[in-house]
Amino acid sequence: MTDLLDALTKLLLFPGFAFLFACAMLFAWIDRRVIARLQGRVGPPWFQPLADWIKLMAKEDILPTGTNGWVCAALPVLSLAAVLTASIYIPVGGWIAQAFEGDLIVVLFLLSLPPLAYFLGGWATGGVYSVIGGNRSLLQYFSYEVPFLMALCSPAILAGSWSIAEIAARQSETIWGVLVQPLGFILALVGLIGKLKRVPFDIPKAKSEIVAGPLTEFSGRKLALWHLSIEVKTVVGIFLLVNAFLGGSGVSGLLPAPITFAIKSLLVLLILSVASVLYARLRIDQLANLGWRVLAPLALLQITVTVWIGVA
Amino acid sequence: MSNRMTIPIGPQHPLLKEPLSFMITVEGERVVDSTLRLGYVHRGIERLCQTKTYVQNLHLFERVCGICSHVHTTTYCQGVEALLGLEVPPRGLHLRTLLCELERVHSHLLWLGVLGENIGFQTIFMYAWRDREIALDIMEELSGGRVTHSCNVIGGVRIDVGDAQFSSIVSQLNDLEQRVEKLLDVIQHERTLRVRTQGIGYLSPEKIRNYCVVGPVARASGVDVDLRRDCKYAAYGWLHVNVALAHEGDVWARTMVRAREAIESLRLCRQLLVGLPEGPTQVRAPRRVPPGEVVSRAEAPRGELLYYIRSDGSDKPARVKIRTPTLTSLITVHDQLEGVETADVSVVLSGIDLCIACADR
Amino acid sequence: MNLPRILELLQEVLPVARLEVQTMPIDEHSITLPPDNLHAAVRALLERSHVYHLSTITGQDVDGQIELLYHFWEGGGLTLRTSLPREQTSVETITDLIPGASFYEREIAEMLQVTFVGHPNLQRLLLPDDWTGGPPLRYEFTLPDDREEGE
Amino acid sequence: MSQPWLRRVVRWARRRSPWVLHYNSGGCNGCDIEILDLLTPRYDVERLGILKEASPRHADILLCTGPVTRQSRDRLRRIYEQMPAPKWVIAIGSCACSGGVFAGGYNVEGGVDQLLPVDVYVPGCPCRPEAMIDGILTLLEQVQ
Repeated sequence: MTDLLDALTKLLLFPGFAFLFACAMLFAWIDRRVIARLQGRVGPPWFQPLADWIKLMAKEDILPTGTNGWVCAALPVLSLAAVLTASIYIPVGGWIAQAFEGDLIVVLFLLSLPPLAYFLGGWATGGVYSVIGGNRSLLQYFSYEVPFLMALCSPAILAGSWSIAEIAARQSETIWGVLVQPLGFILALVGLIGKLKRVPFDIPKAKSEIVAGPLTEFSGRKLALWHLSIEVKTVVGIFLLVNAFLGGSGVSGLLPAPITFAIKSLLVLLILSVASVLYARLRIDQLANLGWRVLAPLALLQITVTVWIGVA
Repeated sequence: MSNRMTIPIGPQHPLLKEPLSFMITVEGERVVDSTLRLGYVHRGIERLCQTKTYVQNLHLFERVCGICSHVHTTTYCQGVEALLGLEVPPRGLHLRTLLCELERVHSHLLWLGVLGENIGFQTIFMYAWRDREIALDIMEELSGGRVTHSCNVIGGVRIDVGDAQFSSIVSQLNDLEQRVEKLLDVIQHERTLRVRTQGIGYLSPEKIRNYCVVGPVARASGVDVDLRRDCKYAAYGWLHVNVALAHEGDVWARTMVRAREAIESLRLCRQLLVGLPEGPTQVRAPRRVPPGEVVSRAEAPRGELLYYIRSDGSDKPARVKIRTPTLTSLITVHDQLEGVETADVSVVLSGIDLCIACADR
Repeated sequence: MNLPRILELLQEVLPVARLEVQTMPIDEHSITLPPDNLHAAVRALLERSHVYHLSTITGQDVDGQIELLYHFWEGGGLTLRTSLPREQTSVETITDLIPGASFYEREIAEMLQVTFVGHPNLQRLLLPDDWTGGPPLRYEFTLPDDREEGE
Repeated sequence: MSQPWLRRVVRWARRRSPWVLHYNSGGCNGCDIEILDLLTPRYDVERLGILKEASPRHADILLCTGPVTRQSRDRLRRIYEQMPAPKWVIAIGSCACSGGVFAGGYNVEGGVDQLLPVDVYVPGCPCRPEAMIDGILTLLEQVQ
């Protein structure tokens, strides 16, 4: 009975949904605030993402006639569920809900589900902008997904295990992944920006070309779930990167584990925000070129080097 | 998916501040054909002005377009003053030209911000518009209005610059010049902006000649046409205007031409302020205009602006024809969009600095 | 823009005995032509003189006739003026010589009901599709509440 | 939505995050550039939670500028109907309030209130950004 209760608290409360929801709201606020400050603006108050979410939940929910209500309702829930289940396997500040050998692969698979739901969302609503947004999210999917996966395999190979907790622990003893494979960290960051559709790669929801891409026709509760799934994905993506490259919440002597983990994840979030202020949006073919001509070869080189070191 | 699809850049679209219906037929990601429908902002100004007196029309022609409102009233007043045979005192001409140049700076910075936002570069939008606020402050200090200034009256200008204002305007001008120079530097060395705008929307000099294109779009393709130097209206007789030219003819060249023009305008503003002659700023004008016709031209931020005014001796104009520069660049959009990616449609549309309120009248 | 050269050039093309030239304020010269050899005049201007820039075409309904003014610009202003009868007002288009004139001709076509023979797509430019009020710039068109304003 | 505390929370959220959509139905773009000015560093409405949205589906408040011309009349109507409830309309500038200087033109229908239920009128030609912020805030006070 107690382990059921324990599992429930782990699932619902701490490294589970409540904590992630709060983290998502906090990270979204920090992100918007940093972008605003860099652009010389004041930026929203701390409760802004929460207010936006509640308002959207209370708004009327319209769908164009002829769209399948069930599919449009299921897609945001699917995308949110995929991201939340991915968060179970990621250790947060020393606490780990579930860990088994090979959970890195499960997490990577779960994190790649939302773009598909995003694409289906575009096709389900059927508007001109949504369909084009959906096509673009698929086109973009291939150009950043492969480098992202390869970049995350290299720390696993280095640490000799496919469990994130193992990788983090191994790295905190020896040296951090980012020092050994700086290239891998950069590739993972670029892949994450693509996965989260942040500014340099926000082609599917390009505001000035196709209004809001697949999300143009969504409103009310469904839109709230879509935004929540993107924000939670940001949090989960950052936690994944921190564990895979920055040694996770390893004991580094002076500070307790959760504080170091928080600092590292805020650092990664800062890098993401600054990146989205500095660059203009790329075109879809430029992104494909970047993805296949630059990112993928680098990732391959990265893997061969680590395998060579591993063998030697 | 090489099926043919038409995308509506409809009247309500984040890309456009104003309604313009644009249907683009796309094959895959490539634009194949585009059709344009104006008329959403057509208020019938040319018919409306026949029912108002010359003085009331000042108020009306200032609102043909909110961004270049001063240049419209300048051209209109010039025409009526030519009909009346009035001689505007030099101080009035200098102040009129000062506001024309300030409006050019504010219009080009506004355009730079809108281009930045349309290619997804939010920061340029914020920086350009933050610096533009200084230009609006100067104009507000001069005339009391941020966007429409209603400074021009038939016979001169109703505002004047006191000594206190003089020094504060000059200091604000210096501050604005440094910021615009820094902005120009950021644009020139910013890779992603260059990548997104280079080689897009190319217009050859022959096309510019055939479509009679004017303004920065023409100057970016090497066609050297600038009414401030050729026509010497208002106080441009006292000034030497060196015209910013480029030869690549694409959106990148237009960005450069507009940025350099903004800096040139600031230099002209300072020259006007320093050389401000003494004397009155306006001359009394009678209510009735003797019968006659006049064609008056000026260089608006987007190019050559033409007012044809015919008076039949009463206190209301018999006919006023307004030709705004945006109409000429709208004709070329169809050619510019041939074979362009859908993502670049927003770059092409913002490259020609659309002002639909001007085009529709 | 040397006016004599242009006048002599137009003289050859046009059958009219003597061309009347008016000077209008702000450096503008206007030449009156009969409507049917307007196309020839514009062709001559384009081919044998440096004038190429058509600023705009002004259409107006003045003392019983529809008058078209073609404003050119080359260092100074040059206007070709023709007047057409009010009933079947039609004139040859010049979009084959100057493609830039297509929008101006479309606007005059809907504002003054002038048919431009040979225009590629003479559709509505500014007026809405469901416009039934007749050409707005014609003399007989009255504004919805055309009370004498401006007192 | 029956419990009073939930209604209060929702009202708080609606007042804190008004998403805005802008449509110009024929004006001289003086008010439009002032609306865009709201987003820039000097006025920065994001600190009030105001975001400029692109699609009518995501917006709460419709800022309309310009006198309603005949051609953009049904388009304005359609945009209003596409917006999910609860929605509000603010008429920005004297053209939107009453047709302004273009009233009487043959292609102009007059103010926006002939077409849509307008909640707040913001006069001025063009109205200053401060006046717009004040208009939005007065609207937010009445939001339930």
